[in-house]
Amino acid sequence: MIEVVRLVVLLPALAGLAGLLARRSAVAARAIAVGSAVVVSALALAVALAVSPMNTADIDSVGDLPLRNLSAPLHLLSDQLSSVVTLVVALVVLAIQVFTVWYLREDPRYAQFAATVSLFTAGMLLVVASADLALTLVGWEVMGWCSWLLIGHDSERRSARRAAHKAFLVTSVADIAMVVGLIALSVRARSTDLLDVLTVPMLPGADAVLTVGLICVVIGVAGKSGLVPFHDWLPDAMEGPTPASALIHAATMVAAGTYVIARLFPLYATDETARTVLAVLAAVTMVYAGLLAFAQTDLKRLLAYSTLSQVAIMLGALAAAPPEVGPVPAVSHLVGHAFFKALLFLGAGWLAALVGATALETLRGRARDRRALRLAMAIGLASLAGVPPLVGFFTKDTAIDAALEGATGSEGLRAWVVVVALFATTALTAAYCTRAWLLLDTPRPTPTLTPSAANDSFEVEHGGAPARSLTTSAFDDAMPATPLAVGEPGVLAAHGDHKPITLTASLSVFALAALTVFGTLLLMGLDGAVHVGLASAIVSLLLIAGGCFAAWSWSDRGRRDAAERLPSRLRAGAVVGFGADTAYARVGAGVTALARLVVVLDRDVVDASPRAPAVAARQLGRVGVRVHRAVPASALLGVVVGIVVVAVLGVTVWQ
Amino acid sequence: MNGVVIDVGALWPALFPLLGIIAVLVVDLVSPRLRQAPFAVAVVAAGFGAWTSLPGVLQEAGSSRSSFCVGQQGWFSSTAAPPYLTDSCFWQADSLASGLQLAASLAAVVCLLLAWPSTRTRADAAPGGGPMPPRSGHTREPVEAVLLLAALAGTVVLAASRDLGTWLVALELATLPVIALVALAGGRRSIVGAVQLLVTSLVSFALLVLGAALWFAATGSPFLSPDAAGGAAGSPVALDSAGSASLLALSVVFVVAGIGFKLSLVPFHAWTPTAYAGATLPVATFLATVSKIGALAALLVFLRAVAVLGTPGLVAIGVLSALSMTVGNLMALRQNDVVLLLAWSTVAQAGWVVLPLISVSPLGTRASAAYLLTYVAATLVAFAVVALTMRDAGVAGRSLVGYGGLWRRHPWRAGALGLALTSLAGLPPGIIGLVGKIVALRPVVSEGWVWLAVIAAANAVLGVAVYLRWLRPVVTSLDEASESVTVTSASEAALVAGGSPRGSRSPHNPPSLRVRRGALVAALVISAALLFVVSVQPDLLLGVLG
Amino acid sequence: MTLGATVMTLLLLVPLLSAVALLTLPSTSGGDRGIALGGSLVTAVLAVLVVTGSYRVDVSWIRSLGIRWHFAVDGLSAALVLLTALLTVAVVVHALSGPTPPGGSRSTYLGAILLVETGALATFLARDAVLFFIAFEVVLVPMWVLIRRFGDDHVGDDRRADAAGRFVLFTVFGSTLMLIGILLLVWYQGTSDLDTLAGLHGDGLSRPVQVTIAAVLLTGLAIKVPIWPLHTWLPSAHTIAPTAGSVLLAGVLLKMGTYGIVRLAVPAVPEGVAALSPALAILGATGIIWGGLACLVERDLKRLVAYSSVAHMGFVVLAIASGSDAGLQAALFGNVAHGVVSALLFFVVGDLKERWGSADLSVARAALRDKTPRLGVALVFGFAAALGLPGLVSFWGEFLALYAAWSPAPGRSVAVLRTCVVVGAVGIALAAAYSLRVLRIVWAGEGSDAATGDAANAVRDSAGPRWGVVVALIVAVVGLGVVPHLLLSISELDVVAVLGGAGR
Amino acid sequence: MHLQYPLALAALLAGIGVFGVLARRNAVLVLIGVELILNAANLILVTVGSQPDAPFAAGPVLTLFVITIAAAEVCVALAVILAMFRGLGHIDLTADPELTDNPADDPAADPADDPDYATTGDRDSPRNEVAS
Repeated sequence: MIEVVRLVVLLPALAGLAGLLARRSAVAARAIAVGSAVVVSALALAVALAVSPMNTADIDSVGDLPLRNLSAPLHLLSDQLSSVVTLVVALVVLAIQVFTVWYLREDPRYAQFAATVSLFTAGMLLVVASADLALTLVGWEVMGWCSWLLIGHDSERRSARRAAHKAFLVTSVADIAMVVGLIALSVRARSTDLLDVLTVPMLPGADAVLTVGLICVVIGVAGKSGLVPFHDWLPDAMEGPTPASALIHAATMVAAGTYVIARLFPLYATDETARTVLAVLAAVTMVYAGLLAFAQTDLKRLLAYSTLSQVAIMLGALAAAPPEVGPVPAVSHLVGHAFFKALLFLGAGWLAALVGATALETLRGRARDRRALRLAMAIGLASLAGVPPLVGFFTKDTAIDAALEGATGSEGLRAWVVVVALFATTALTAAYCTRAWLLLDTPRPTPTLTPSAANDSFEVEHGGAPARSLTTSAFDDAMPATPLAVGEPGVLAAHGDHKPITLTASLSVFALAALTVFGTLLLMGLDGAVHVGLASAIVSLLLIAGGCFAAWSWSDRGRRDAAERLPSRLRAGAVVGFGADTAYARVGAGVTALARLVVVLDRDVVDASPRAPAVAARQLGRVGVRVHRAVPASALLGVVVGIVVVAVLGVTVWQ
Repeated sequence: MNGVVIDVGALWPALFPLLGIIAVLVVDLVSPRLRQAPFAVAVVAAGFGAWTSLPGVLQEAGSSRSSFCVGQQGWFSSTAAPPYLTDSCFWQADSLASGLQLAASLAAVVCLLLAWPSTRTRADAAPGGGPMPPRSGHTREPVEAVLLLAALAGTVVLAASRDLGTWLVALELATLPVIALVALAGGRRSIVGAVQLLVTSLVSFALLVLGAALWFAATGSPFLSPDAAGGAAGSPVALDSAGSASLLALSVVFVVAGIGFKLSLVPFHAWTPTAYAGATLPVATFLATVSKIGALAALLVFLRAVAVLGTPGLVAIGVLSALSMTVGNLMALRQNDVVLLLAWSTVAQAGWVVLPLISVSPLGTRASAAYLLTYVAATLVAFAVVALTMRDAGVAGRSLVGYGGLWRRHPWRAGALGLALTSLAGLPPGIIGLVGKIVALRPVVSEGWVWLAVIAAANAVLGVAVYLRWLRPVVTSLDEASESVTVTSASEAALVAGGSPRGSRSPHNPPSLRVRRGALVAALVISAALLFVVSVQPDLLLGVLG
Repeated sequence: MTLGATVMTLLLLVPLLSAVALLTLPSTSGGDRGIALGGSLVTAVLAVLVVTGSYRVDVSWIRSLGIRWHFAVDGLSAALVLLTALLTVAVVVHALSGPTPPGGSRSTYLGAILLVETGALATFLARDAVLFFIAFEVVLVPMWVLIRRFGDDHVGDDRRADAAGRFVLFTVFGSTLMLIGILLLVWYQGTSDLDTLAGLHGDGLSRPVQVTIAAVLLTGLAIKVPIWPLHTWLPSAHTIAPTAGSVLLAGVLLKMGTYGIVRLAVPAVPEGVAALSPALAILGATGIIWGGLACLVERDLKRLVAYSSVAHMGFVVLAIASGSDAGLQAALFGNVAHGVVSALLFFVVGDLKERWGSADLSVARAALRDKTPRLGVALVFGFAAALGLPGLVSFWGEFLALYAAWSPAPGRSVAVLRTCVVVGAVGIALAAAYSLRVLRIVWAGEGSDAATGDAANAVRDSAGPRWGVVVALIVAVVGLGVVPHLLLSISELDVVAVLGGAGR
Repeated sequence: MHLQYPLALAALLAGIGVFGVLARRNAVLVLIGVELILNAANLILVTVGSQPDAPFAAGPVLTLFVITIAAAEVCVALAVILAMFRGLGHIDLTADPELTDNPADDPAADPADDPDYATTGDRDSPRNEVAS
């Protein structure tokens, strides 16, 4: 069993390496990618089904780091939580890998892509299985790096390069806090081992280092999970191929934050401040993202914002759940979300591949005549909206219920904030799901507005992105990405008449659909993972119904886009995320200006200090040359002056 | 027995040069047409001098080979001898002094080799043989040899002298011949150099004598011995001990100043570039090496006597050394004429030489002597290379560009030059130079003069800059070398055309007519071998000084 | 002379003699290839022998100064010795499998390289303070020759002269200051034997004396590290130097500074270093930020890598300032890590510059990603390591450095050091920024559409021995990143010896 | 105390000598100034040596030495001055001899245009490599 846990982490990494080496032949690459995914899923299943999951946290990985006054055992753990999450990740990745084979079949960089996905998986599984803060950080950063590679897959397209750049920079800025936080936590315990960190005796009174560490970790998580104000990288990340989006959004990177905080939950349970920060961030994010999602004009961006709000729901549950409930509800929503979000993305990718765009205007009614795809999307959206009996309903209500318990119980105001936000989000989610469904399902009554025209109209509204000079700094993203340019037209243009979907690919989608329907059963294994409170269930059902009806009525029975009811300026603003991107660009420009200043200082101030004596030496040399002419008298003068000087010095200093 | 105890064995290092002088004169009398004979004799004499100073070097520390010692009895009929007279000697060569004597003799041998004439017999009249006026051309070789030997003898005696009389006479004996040698080179430049050297030396010598007189006034003893200085209280004119102490201080500073001229310390240095440029290369070499040894020997003799008085008075030396280093390096940075560059580097190195003397302790004196020897060895090699290059390339050998691509053309010569320059700069592979810097800085640091040490560090940087300027063309590659050679020839042409007095009036133009190549090679080999050996095992050099 | 002493002496003699042979070799004869390769390989083997056998030689050299010919290897130096020896092999292979940079014959080039190796090895092995200083100086002249003669011929001669002169003059000033410090130390402690000095731990030195000595020593060594604001010699030297020069400079010479601090200052004058550690930490942190920011707008790729070296050395300095055992381990680890990474980067960048003719990022060129995959992958690995990506070697150095600085040894100001930790973490983000900037431009081809003429078509990819060298370095970067134990376990025990309870 | 007067005279002589050395342009007169200083020294030596217990009559003997040395000096000095008169046509020590022997003076060899002069720290030339 222990070997299996190790293998689950090791195998994808090796698969990534092998895939990179075997990039010459596509067949080998596919075999490696899919095969490894299959094996990992099997192993994960084995671990999960192990009758009594061994609650051990001392699985040796690469051996204890030989350090003085710091113990870094680098252990792995395996318990119920980790085994469930591992299984989910493995399954989702398997589906994605299978789907990718079809989706990127003409892409010359398929091998690199698949290998990166494997490496990404390794990172995520490392985070899941790690019982050591250092290892967690390793997996965390590896995921970030792979996301840079995946989002920037079509590096020919400037928008893709920019999106990848943005994603990595925003997350690594947040990782400043992450690194500091993890270091602070491990310094408290003089060890990076998770158990030591959790069991270090509490200091009496407020433990400043602990609070700082926990808040820093929250900030780091906010970066990767796209909480406000770090949220804006996620929609742009849609520049990556759809499988990459599915991977990043569904089970891995974005959700990793939830898992890390769940692991550290015992510490958070003791620290009010950190949890309050988390609660506020989560509440704001889930509502704000829901609103933005409603206004999106692009399917993938809509899904991206829905991801933000869903992840915020998980974190909200963590922030509000009372200690006795623990982190399980959040994790269970993580699982459910993984299923339906993966389903939705793959479905969207499928649709986009067939239609050739992801703009909702273009996709309007395109799902109608494709029964299978229509079904899949329906299940996905319904689950996202939280319609029973789909998994989304159960997991979300488990989260809401946990928050309610906290609110009614020990947690108080903070929990109430979360609960309110949760209910609001439920309604919003239902609304935008309905809107999306109506758009996808009901064909445009008056086919006057061609998609291109629609695009143009928006292009006019936001203007294109002018070319940027090369010497601009890393941060300098002065131009917001044109949101309608997503859906990687590069790839889709590459195979405009895309081959009809292969059976395996569609099977992978339906497997996810099945999981979305029956996933609750899988969660049953995790005690406390499904716990629907009657009150919360009723309230949320009402809210869902209300949301659906609102959206349906606004779009008068699907003939129009419900979002058109919004004032156009608001909508336009929402499409570009209310200029968050520009704000980032401002920060970047500021740093760049600082950098230029530094360069100037480096040349003219720091370097002047050594240059000055050199110049002085030259000038003195000139003077000297003028003084030293072969005039004997001057020599005599020198002699006498010298003697006087020496005499004075000598006689005065002697006594 | 009563009277002076004379141990001739101890005197040989000084006697051989003197005998050499006589021999040279005799030889010249017998067969005036032989040009090389005087130098052969001189080399033999100097060599024997070196040989006979070896036992003094090898004696264990503390002991010394003395001569002209006076016992107590017999001399002072009237009164009993003062305490400071108990068996004092006029000649005392301990290992340090002998080491300096040895170095002086060897350096003299190299200088003589550098001056070795090429043709065996003298052509009767050298009509327009260079700028050399024919009239002085006839007896040039024996005169050169005799003067060189005389100066050498003066230096050797200086190192071992222990009383005012010998000291003064030896100092002048070591100085005056060199002035004559500079003047002998002929040409206006040499005259100017000689004049400047002359007036400077005269004045500083006068003040030196004044200082000596003050010493005598303060101590009442003609002996430069610690107990004499210690017994200053009992001096005839002493108003009180404080007064005599200040007299003593005054004498010390006069002496330091007077010798500073010979060491070409700033501000007594003005003669150095002029004289070097005016003199022939061998004489310049002599000025740069043997004279410096003599000067330091004289200074050490005096300082070791006043060492008992403690060090603070010698802040003067610290200032002088800092000044010399800085000025020397700054000026050397601007020179494109290698001889001038070496002249200014002499000034700078003089600063390093006296640097350790701010602590008048055995440590300091030995350190200063050690640094001087490393400097002498390196400078000899450099001058030998310059002589060879000038013999091949003519005037171009005097300018930095003339050394372009030397590495490819004459690897061994370039290697020797590189070793010499890096030794002067204190960089490996010139380990000895590095060790010299360590030795020189040690007393400074140990006395806690950190500010002086930092100035020295800054000057080490400047020095590196100076010598790298010369090393750069040496290691440049062939193509650059070729073009630099063309540049050289062009500049040479310009010079010969009278563009600058350097070319046309240069005393060695063309030098290849005057100096024998074999001798140059021999000189180079000797000096380079010395430098290399001490570079591999610096203990040999440091051990010489006990 | 025992076997160990013989091997140790050989380790120093083999590169020296082969260098001398190469230098005296007439440029026409073709024997230089064999001599250089053989010499470096034999040296590497000897280095491995010495490290495994932990040999030592200790004979009297300059009696009158009490300087002993004392070389030995321990945990502090073992990794660096191996790094030096192996890097030299890589450099020689790289130099032999490509055109010699203009300016001189190949034999001179190789000779200078081997001389540098000799000096570096002697520095890392020396156990006598004065001997350490002498060895410290040995590398100067050959490196000066490398920069001055074999430097980038696209720039004017004055630029080469300036770069080479800067390098030598800065370093000479630093090392002379260091000499003063050493002499003070030797004067007060009466011995120049580093082991004895380390054993004394500054006993018998009053605090002011310790502070003075430490200040002089650290200032002198800071120039070599280089610590901000004494770093300005590094970028120009790197920009001008040929590939071999850059690699040796970044991979070996910079290490001599930090190694000197750990070997000389920390054990001999612990109190002094402790007193100065806040300043040290602040300067290190400043260097991190400074280098990172400079890299954000730097246009010359080699200068950029040079500034990133300043930043990475800042982490090492920060770790040293923490004064804890983990800190010293982090410093040594970071030393070696930066050695490997910067070597990789300079090999790749050097090849690119050789093909492009310049390293100017503002010139639009074809993207490396598909057209030149090998160099592209190498570049990605190099910069991924430069931004401290976990799983690659430099991550552990930086992570441990920050950890150590967060929990410094007693007596250090916690507030200052923790502030520096935050600054350092910001530096990591900056590293990410500039690494991605370079990759975005060079690898992903930002603006490659604008490339015209020659720049538009892809450059020749790396191949043959050079590719082998790069692959070997990549393997080292990944391997040491996955299994950092190899290095950490080497230094574990001796770190305690250095701090001798002063830490913790 | 009677010794003070000769010593004072000696000081006066030395002062006059130094003044002569500095003020006079003519080489021969400078020579005379030097002689004055020497005589001051002699005076001191004789005065001090006149003490009864001075060993080996050191004072007078040293004086004789100095006189002899001075004589030797004068020989060389006059010879050189003669050569100076022959070569330069004057014996004015304050005159700037028209041949300058400092190559740094003639513009042809101004180190500024020596490329390697930068090695001496001429560091302000290259500043264009920094990004702007």
